[in-house]
Amino acid sequence: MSTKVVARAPLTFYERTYLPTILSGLKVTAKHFTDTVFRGKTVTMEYPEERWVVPEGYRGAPYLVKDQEGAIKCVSCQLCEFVCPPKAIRITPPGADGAPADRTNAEKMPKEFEINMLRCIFCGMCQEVCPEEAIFLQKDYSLTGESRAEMIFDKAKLLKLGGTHGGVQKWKHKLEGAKAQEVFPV
Amino acid sequence: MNVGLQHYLIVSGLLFSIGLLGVVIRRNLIVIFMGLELMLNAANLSLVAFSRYNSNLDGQVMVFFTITVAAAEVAVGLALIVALYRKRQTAHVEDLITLKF
Amino acid sequence: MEFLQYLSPSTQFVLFSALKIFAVFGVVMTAVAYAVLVERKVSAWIQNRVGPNRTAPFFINYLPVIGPFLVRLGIFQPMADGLKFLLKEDFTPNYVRKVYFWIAPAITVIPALMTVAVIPFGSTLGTEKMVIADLNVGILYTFGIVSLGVYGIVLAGYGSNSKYPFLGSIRSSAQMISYEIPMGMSVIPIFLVAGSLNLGDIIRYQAEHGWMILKQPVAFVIFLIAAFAETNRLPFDLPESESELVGGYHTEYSSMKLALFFLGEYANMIASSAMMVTLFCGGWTLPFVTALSTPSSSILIGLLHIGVFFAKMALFMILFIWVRWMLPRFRYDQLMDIGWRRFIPAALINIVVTALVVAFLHD
Amino acid sequence: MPQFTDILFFGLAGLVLLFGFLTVANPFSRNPVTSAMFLVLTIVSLAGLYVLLHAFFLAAVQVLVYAGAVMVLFLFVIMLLDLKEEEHRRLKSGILAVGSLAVVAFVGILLATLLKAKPAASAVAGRLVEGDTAKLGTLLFENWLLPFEILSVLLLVAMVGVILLTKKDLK
Repeated sequence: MSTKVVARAPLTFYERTYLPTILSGLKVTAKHFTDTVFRGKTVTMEYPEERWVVPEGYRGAPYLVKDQEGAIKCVSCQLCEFVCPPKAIRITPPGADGAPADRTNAEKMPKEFEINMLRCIFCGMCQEVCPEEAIFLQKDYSLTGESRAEMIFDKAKLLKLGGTHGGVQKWKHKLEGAKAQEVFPV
Repeated sequence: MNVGLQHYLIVSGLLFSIGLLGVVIRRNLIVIFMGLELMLNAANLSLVAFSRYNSNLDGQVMVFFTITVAAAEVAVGLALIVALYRKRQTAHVEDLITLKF
Repeated sequence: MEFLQYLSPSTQFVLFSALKIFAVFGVVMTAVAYAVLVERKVSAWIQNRVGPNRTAPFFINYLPVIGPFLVRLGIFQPMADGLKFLLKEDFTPNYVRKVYFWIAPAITVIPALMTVAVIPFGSTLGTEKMVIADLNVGILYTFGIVSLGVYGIVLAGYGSNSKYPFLGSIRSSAQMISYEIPMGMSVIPIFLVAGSLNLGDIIRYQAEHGWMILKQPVAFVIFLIAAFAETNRLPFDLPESESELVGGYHTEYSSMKLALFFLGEYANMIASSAMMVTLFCGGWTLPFVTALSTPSSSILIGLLHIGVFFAKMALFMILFIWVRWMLPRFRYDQLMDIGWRRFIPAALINIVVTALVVAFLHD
Repeated sequence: MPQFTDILFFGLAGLVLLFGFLTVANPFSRNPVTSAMFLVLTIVSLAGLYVLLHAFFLAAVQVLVYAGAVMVLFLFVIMLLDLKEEEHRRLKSGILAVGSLAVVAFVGILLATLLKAKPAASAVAGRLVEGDTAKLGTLLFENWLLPFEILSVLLLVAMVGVILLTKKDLK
């Protein structure tokens, strides 16, 4: 038997006058009213002044990061460009005679790195796939602009917004390990 | 020129004729009904005017009664029209030519 | 003010009437705008929110402390709201019946504003009575005009030519007609007691014999609840119940036409608040203070009377707004049940009892 | 110089007749709702004429009962019956001609009679009565008590009748 018959007690005369409901309604509303007006208990966050504390694991806009030494981590492998579901990332490799990477143990760095924030779906796949931990989803949440062109973030802007991100310095440790073994990998 | 009883009576008569015109030329039951209302109102106007110019409030009491009766009449009449419409899907006098339902 | 004495009485009458009409119109319009603000603020407070607190004209930055405080209260919000309504796109769907669609909002507003004409909002200012039209059948006039307010809503539903507005308008007009009857019946005992249909006389009676709310509590309760139903406020806002009828009769409206519906609703609230103050709460008088309960030729006292009236009216307005958050919406059958099977008999019994008491005391 | 009330009379009388005409024979629209709305306007203008005749109570009752209740009932029925067909039907010119002729003849007789009749000598300003609520009420409950009571029974009968008529099945 899955149904259950709920016994509904007939309302008393006092209840049928709607008075108890009205009074309890008055009590609840008056309590909230005094709480708000006299004790300043609001649930509202007044946005531009107060900012939301973003929880851990929030997936905001992906930005490029630098390592502790201020070098660009991205090595222009184009994995993120390849994996990006909405094709929001476009990487221009440096080419044969492009500028070399600005850190040791890296072959190259991207000549141009663009993310179209209007296409980006903040899925985090680029972060997942990046072998260099060079791109991270940050905690930005109010990403707006006045034109489409403005919303295509280029390398300089992405690096500026991304800041530095320590993380594991893969190649550095690899280098140290290799030096310790006296086998030079690269 | 002073407005007197005669002026009111002329207005009342003309209004009555307009109501009559509606009853005669329109074929929709509801509009015919509105014509009847106009005629009742015309009668009311002349009653009020008589009452005013003969210094006798009885005319106004009469109008009070007329308004009440008209309200009752409209309620019953419209109920009849609704009942008719349910049976025949029409409120047009030309479609109501049978003697029996 | 010397030149006023050289004018003929009829010219003076026209002049003063026009002045009063403009003043009352201006006050009602402003009151409507600020009633919307109060509604938003009180709603916000009851829901632990802040409410409108941003809108500010550019010059407010130059005021040191008071400026930000006023902005926080949202004093300038009504202007922004009004401007927004004026500037929004006025969209007319192509399937509507244009004429009715266009005149319906106007028809809603006009009766609401006309009812205010007979309400004595103060005693006298100088020698001038503070009422636009001191009619002998004041209350009957009000009920007559209020009953015309149904047309705006019926025509809005008919003119919109679509389902939800039509259902909303049918509900609303049935509701308004139903509640007019107990409303009209509830005030009859007051005339029995006061012995006049003139609102000024009723206030005078209350100044001498105490407020009607104490003598006729049943009538007051019926009138109050019927007023909620007449103005389509919660808990009786079935015509526009957004969860079932999308928006009722204003579904198809936008921009200034929608604003006119709101204006009509709030003007109706103001009119019924004023009516309740006049009929039940002594109008512009205050008990226990002789200076405030008798007309006087002093301008200051006259202004005080007007102030007292508006303060009482504001209390009723806040009640209207407060109840919106206190009670859930009634079902349609419950609404009709309360109107026809509770209030009409109650009002009838009240009339009979009052008539008996009055007749007994009279002899 | 005509008095202010006279100007009001002619204005209101003109409005009454114009709206009345548009109720029954609107050349632009044969929509019953339009007719009903013009009937409302006619009634309200008539209330204005009552005010000119100092019948304030009746003017208020006229607006309250006719415009406020009766006409809303009309509108309800029109809207619920869905009378779209009415707008497409053609008026038969024969009926139109004969009807108009009859009405014009009627108007002729009426006007001839009214213009011939001399208004009574009592119809002068000065002794005119006011349509005061208290006086009307006294009259209603003293001289006209029996018709008043009969009327209330009539209303009751009408109420019962209407409910019976509009019920879907009478079981």
